[in-house]
Amino acid sequence: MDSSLILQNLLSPPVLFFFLGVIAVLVGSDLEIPSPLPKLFSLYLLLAIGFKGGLELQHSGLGGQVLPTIGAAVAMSLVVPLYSFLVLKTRFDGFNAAAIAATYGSISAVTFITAESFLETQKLPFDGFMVAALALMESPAIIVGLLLVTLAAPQKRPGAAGMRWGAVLREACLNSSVFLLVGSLVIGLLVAAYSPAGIVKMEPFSDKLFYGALSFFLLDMGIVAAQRIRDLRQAGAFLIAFSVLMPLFNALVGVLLARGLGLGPGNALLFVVLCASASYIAVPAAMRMTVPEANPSLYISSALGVTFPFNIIVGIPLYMVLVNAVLPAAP
Amino acid sequence: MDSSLILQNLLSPPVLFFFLGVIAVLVGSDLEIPSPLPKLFSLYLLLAIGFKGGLELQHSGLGGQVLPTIGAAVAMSLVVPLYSFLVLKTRFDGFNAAAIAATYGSISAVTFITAESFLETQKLPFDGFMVAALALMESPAIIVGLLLVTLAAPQKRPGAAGMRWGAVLREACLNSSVFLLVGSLVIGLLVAAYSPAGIVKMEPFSDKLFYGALSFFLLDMGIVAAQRIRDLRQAGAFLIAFSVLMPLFNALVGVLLARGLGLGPGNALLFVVLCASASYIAVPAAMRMTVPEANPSLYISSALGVTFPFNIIVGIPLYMVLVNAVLPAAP
Amino acid sequence: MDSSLILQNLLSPPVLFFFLGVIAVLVGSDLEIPSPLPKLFSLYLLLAIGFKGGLELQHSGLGGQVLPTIGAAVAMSLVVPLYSFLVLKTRFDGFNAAAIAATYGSISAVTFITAESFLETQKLPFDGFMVAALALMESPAIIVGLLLVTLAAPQKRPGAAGMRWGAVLREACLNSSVFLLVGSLVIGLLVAAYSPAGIVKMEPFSDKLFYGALSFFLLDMGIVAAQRIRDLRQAGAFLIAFSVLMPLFNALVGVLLARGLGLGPGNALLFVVLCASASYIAVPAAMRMTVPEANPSLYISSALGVTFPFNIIVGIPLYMVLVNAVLPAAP
Amino acid sequence: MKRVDLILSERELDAVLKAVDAAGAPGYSVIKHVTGKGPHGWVSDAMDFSGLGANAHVIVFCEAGILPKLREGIQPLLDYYGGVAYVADAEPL
Amino acid sequence: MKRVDLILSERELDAVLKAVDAAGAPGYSVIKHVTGKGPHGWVSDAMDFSGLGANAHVIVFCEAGILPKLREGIQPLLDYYGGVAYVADAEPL
Amino acid sequence: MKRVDLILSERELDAVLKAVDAAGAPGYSVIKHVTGKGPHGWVSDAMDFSGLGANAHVIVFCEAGILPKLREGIQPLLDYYGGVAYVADAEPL
Ligand SMILES: Nc1ncnc2c1ncn2[C@@H]1O[C@H](COP(=O)(O)O)[C@@H](O)[C@H]1O
Ligand SMILES: Nc1ncnc2c1ncn2[C@@H]1O[C@H](COP(=O)(O)O)[C@@H](O)[C@H]1O
Ligand SMILES: Nc1ncnc2c1ncn2[C@@H]1O[C@H](COP(=O)(O)O)[C@@H](O)[C@H]1O
Ligand code: NA
Ligand code: NA
Ligand code: NA
Repeated sequence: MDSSLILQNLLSPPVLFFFLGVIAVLVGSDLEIPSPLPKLFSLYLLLAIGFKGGLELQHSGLGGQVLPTIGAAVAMSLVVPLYSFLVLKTRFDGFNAAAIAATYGSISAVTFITAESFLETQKLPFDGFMVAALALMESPAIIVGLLLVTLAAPQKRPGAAGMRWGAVLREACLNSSVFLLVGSLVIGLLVAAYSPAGIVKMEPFSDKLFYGALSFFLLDMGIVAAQRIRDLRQAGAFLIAFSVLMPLFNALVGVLLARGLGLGPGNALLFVVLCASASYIAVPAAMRMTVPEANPSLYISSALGVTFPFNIIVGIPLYMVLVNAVLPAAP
Repeated sequence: MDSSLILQNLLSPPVLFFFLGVIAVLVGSDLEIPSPLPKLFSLYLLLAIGFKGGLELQHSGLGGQVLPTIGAAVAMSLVVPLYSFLVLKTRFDGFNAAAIAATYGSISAVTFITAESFLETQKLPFDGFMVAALALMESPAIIVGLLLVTLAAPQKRPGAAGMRWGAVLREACLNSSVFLLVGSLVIGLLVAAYSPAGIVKMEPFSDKLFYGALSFFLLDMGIVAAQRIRDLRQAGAFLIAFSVLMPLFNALVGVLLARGLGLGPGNALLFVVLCASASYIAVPAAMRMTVPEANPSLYISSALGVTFPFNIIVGIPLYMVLVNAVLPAAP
Repeated sequence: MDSSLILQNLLSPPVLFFFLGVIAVLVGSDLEIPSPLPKLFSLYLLLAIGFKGGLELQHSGLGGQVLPTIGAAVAMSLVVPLYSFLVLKTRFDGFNAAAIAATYGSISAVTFITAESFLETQKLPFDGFMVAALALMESPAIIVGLLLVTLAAPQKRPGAAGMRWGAVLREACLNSSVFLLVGSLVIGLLVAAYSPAGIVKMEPFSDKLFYGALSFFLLDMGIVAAQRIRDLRQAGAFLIAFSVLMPLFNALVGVLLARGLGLGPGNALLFVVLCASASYIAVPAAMRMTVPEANPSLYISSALGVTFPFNIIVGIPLYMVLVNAVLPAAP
Repeated sequence: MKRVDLILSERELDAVLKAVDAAGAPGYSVIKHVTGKGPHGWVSDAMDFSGLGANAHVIVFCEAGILPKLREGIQPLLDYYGGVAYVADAEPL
Repeated sequence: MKRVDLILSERELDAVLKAVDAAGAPGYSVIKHVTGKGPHGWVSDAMDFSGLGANAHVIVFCEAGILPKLREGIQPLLDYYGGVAYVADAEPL
Repeated sequence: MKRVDLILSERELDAVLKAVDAAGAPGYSVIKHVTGKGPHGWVSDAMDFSGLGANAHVIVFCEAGILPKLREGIQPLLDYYGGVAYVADAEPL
């Protein structure tokens, strides 16, 4: 079953378009998706995933596994940066170690969306509250990252005039991707509760178009990820190894937590993907502003150039195998 | 019924996304929809509303209420600027009074579209010829505005070399939003008459996607409208009051006209919305070019920062209540 | 039947929106579709046409008419530039003659797509392998064009340091439109073979939206083509005549080949359109880089300002008449 | 040689370019989507969807001799509609 | 008169514009989506979708007198976050 | 210090930036989507969808010493493909 899952994932349109983008860069084609078109797709995907998550969350409510799962997700986003930092600090200075650590504590919405698409083709159900978990894992990781910076290197920062904590917290909690995701989730909730006529009318936009838009966006992600490959030489073997091994380790922790939480296989896969993925949208933007001492090519290349392709291509089906192995067989 | 209509409107996806945009600005999120993405949505909405209007107009023909209604709409776009000007002239110079007056004589296509969506969720029918009325109300208001300028302040304009009337008329009648709306309407008419196969093939694009695209665009409108709130201080209490009371007065005139014309409740609501809305697309662009002496932040802030949100949020359901109260009960 | 076909084509949404764009420029409206929005639509159309072609190619396989047809298409893309060059050389220097010749040897994907839409409204079937023919006709024409330049004017080029053939071949074979078309075709093939679940999920994006997106894009093409009309004066009567007569001649050659290949009417029309159309996407970009001595306004205006509108408006139905006349009646 | 920098609303761009051409400039370059602040307040590109546009930045490299004609054609436009124009020295590389 | 050119990350644009305003400049113009290379490496717009942004180019025409205050407000930002600032002469057209 | 302004087709941008790097410039900034007019006619961004692109504006702040090498690397490209290059004085703020 293992290799067939990997093959099925490899040959799905989103992953194939990701490959096409990678190949475009490798062979030197001038294919590019000019700015701000990728932004259109990333805004759309966040809006749609949030809205759909809200619709489903309204049906499932906040009982049962919902709050424990969200709590566990937030806990992971606080803990992963801590042990990542300890590992990274052996090779990098405090600024870079903290920035990379925050990146791995946070999540990749695109990886999550690709995992949802994978589950749909596998006909495995999953719940809307997982989108809430997704939305709530971004900010804590950013804040832990900044705490690590102040702890590890407080005295060396002449420029950081008193660490404008207000701006930092706003960036952590209100950056556009978190804001749009949470906002669309709440809108989905409200619409499902009070104006069900709106659900059907939104569907062609927020639901039907979703898979194709994801494929188109992954074409661009393939281009951008492949452009980062050059930076990897600068990053070095240690960081490349970290970018594959840390997600695997986090996936292991995640699958055990999912078992403990009693999640079904669909939700369990999404939970594992949240733990194993690294942010290349909200966190880099926040780190660029708040920790300019860290080198962006390190934290972006590792999350976008290594971890993201790894998760998209082999990670998701691999984690599915893991979930099937660790979770108790369905009754 | 009143408050439930308002609530239903408030909790529809388009209005909720408008709120989300407003909140983004108020809390200081960096959410933005970068240029030219909003242009994509505004072009799309104009094209789709025109095309759908044309399809329906072909079925209804030009008989019955059609020509009287269109005539009344054009008359309103000529008269509203005149009495608005008299009111505004008590506080503003001729340039600003004329520019704001033209803004209120003209219409807001997005408000109209949102009202159509509201009617659809209320399952109330309306006719394609209302789109023709929409298209024909923009240019007269611009021309009246410019006539008011030349009447009120002809001698003070050294720079307006002979008021290049050719350019002014072209701007009034052929500006991109009027042109695209009228052009798409004619295309809809022709397609409905001669190539019905095209209707079905356009539907997923021009019809199914419409509601979602409107919601997405209103997210941006919320952002842009909220950014205008700061300018309102400059505008002052008089203009803010004008921006709420003038639409209400125009709505009253509109509902009486609608009763006189014998319109059904759907068409009547759209007619009222045309009277009560103010332009922030075609007219500001025309005024910026032809009356540079007027302060754009006055006419844009009042139309986009006050009247538009007012109409979208409470105006539309309020006008519905008004329509239900004034129109004779259906037999 | 003839005139009714032309009328049906004229009154289809894509062609009407093309006209709307042309009229916008002629009457001086400020309607424009700002960059990079047209790129979004051109990327989308190439991706969708490639993907759909790949899905169909997987079903038809490579047997029967497939390889001979593709071979004949490639042969046309090699031969057309040669005889075009001989004709053009009577009036233009070697650089311009070669660049225009390459343009006519290559193809216009948008014309092809419009022809497919025409066939769909005529309910005439066609095969996915025609997209492969489309994809394979672009590069050979570019290479022949550059060979003609080196043959016709090798000694006069101080700046072309050794004619960097590597860069030239990469530009010819890996330019973004060829790359995206071929890549999407291969993805379509793989998805059809190995992950059929992906077909249904892609459909709303790649299939349902197609016709509307084509119409929107043709609105822009109408604007851009009409802006080229001014350049035609510079081009002169000879080039204008060439831009109409050469496609007609190529269409004649094409229809005879189609008869010889035993193609059905749908595939035959597409084959004729490939022969008769001229490139204004990939070839100009390649020529600008590799033959800067040639005047872009000549080869772009003739392909985009004359041949493209001619094909879209009267060419496609005319070629259909030709196909019906030349092909043996269906049994 | 001189370098002239003009910054003005996109709405007036066509008229200004016509004046630049008429003054005999050998060429010019245009950057659109420029935002900014000046005596008339803040100009953003948030209203771009409405055709209102932002500012444009026009760069002209030309001989000093054409400056008077350039000034004559452009100054009335800038005075009426707003915008700035500055000159500096520049030499071909 | 002077012409000041500032090139810096879009993320720090707001802070820099505040400093320009505070220094008393009569206006400024901003071009976004600028890419480039400097001591901190290559800046592209490929990550634009993430809110990371590219660089911005700020042009300020002002009297020489405000340069010291401009320098004082901007130099710390450029030192900490990166970016360049140059001054040249310019005269009104 | 010197300020160099290069305006040329986006298609040749990579080659020009390579030459700027090779000349030893400490950095550069690039603005794309520039339209304009020059000896070779009008360049718009209407054909952007085709990969033909518009012009790019490259700004280089550098020591006067590297100008000869810059000229040597760039002039042949501008002569063959078109475009302009100008130098002016500039001082760090
Ligand atoms: N001192 C200045 N420095 C740079 N740009 C300016 C300056 N003053 C005005 N501008 C630009 O010119 C535009 C129009 O100015 P105005 O209409 O005169 O306020 C502004 O939006 C700015 O982009
Ligand atoms: N010498 C230079 N000439 C022109 N632009 C420069 C130069 N140095 C740096 N820049 C611009 O300033 C940005 C930020 O520079 P930095 O963060 O100091 O590397 C770069 O990405 C370039 O766009
Ligand atoms: N005198 C000039 N001033 C400003 N920009 C120019 C000038 N001449 C040419 N250009 C720019 O350089 C580009 C290429 O010029 P060319 O290919 O030589 O016609 C033009 O499209 C303009 O953007
Ligand atoms: Na994670
Ligand atoms: Na009105
Ligand atoms: Na051809």
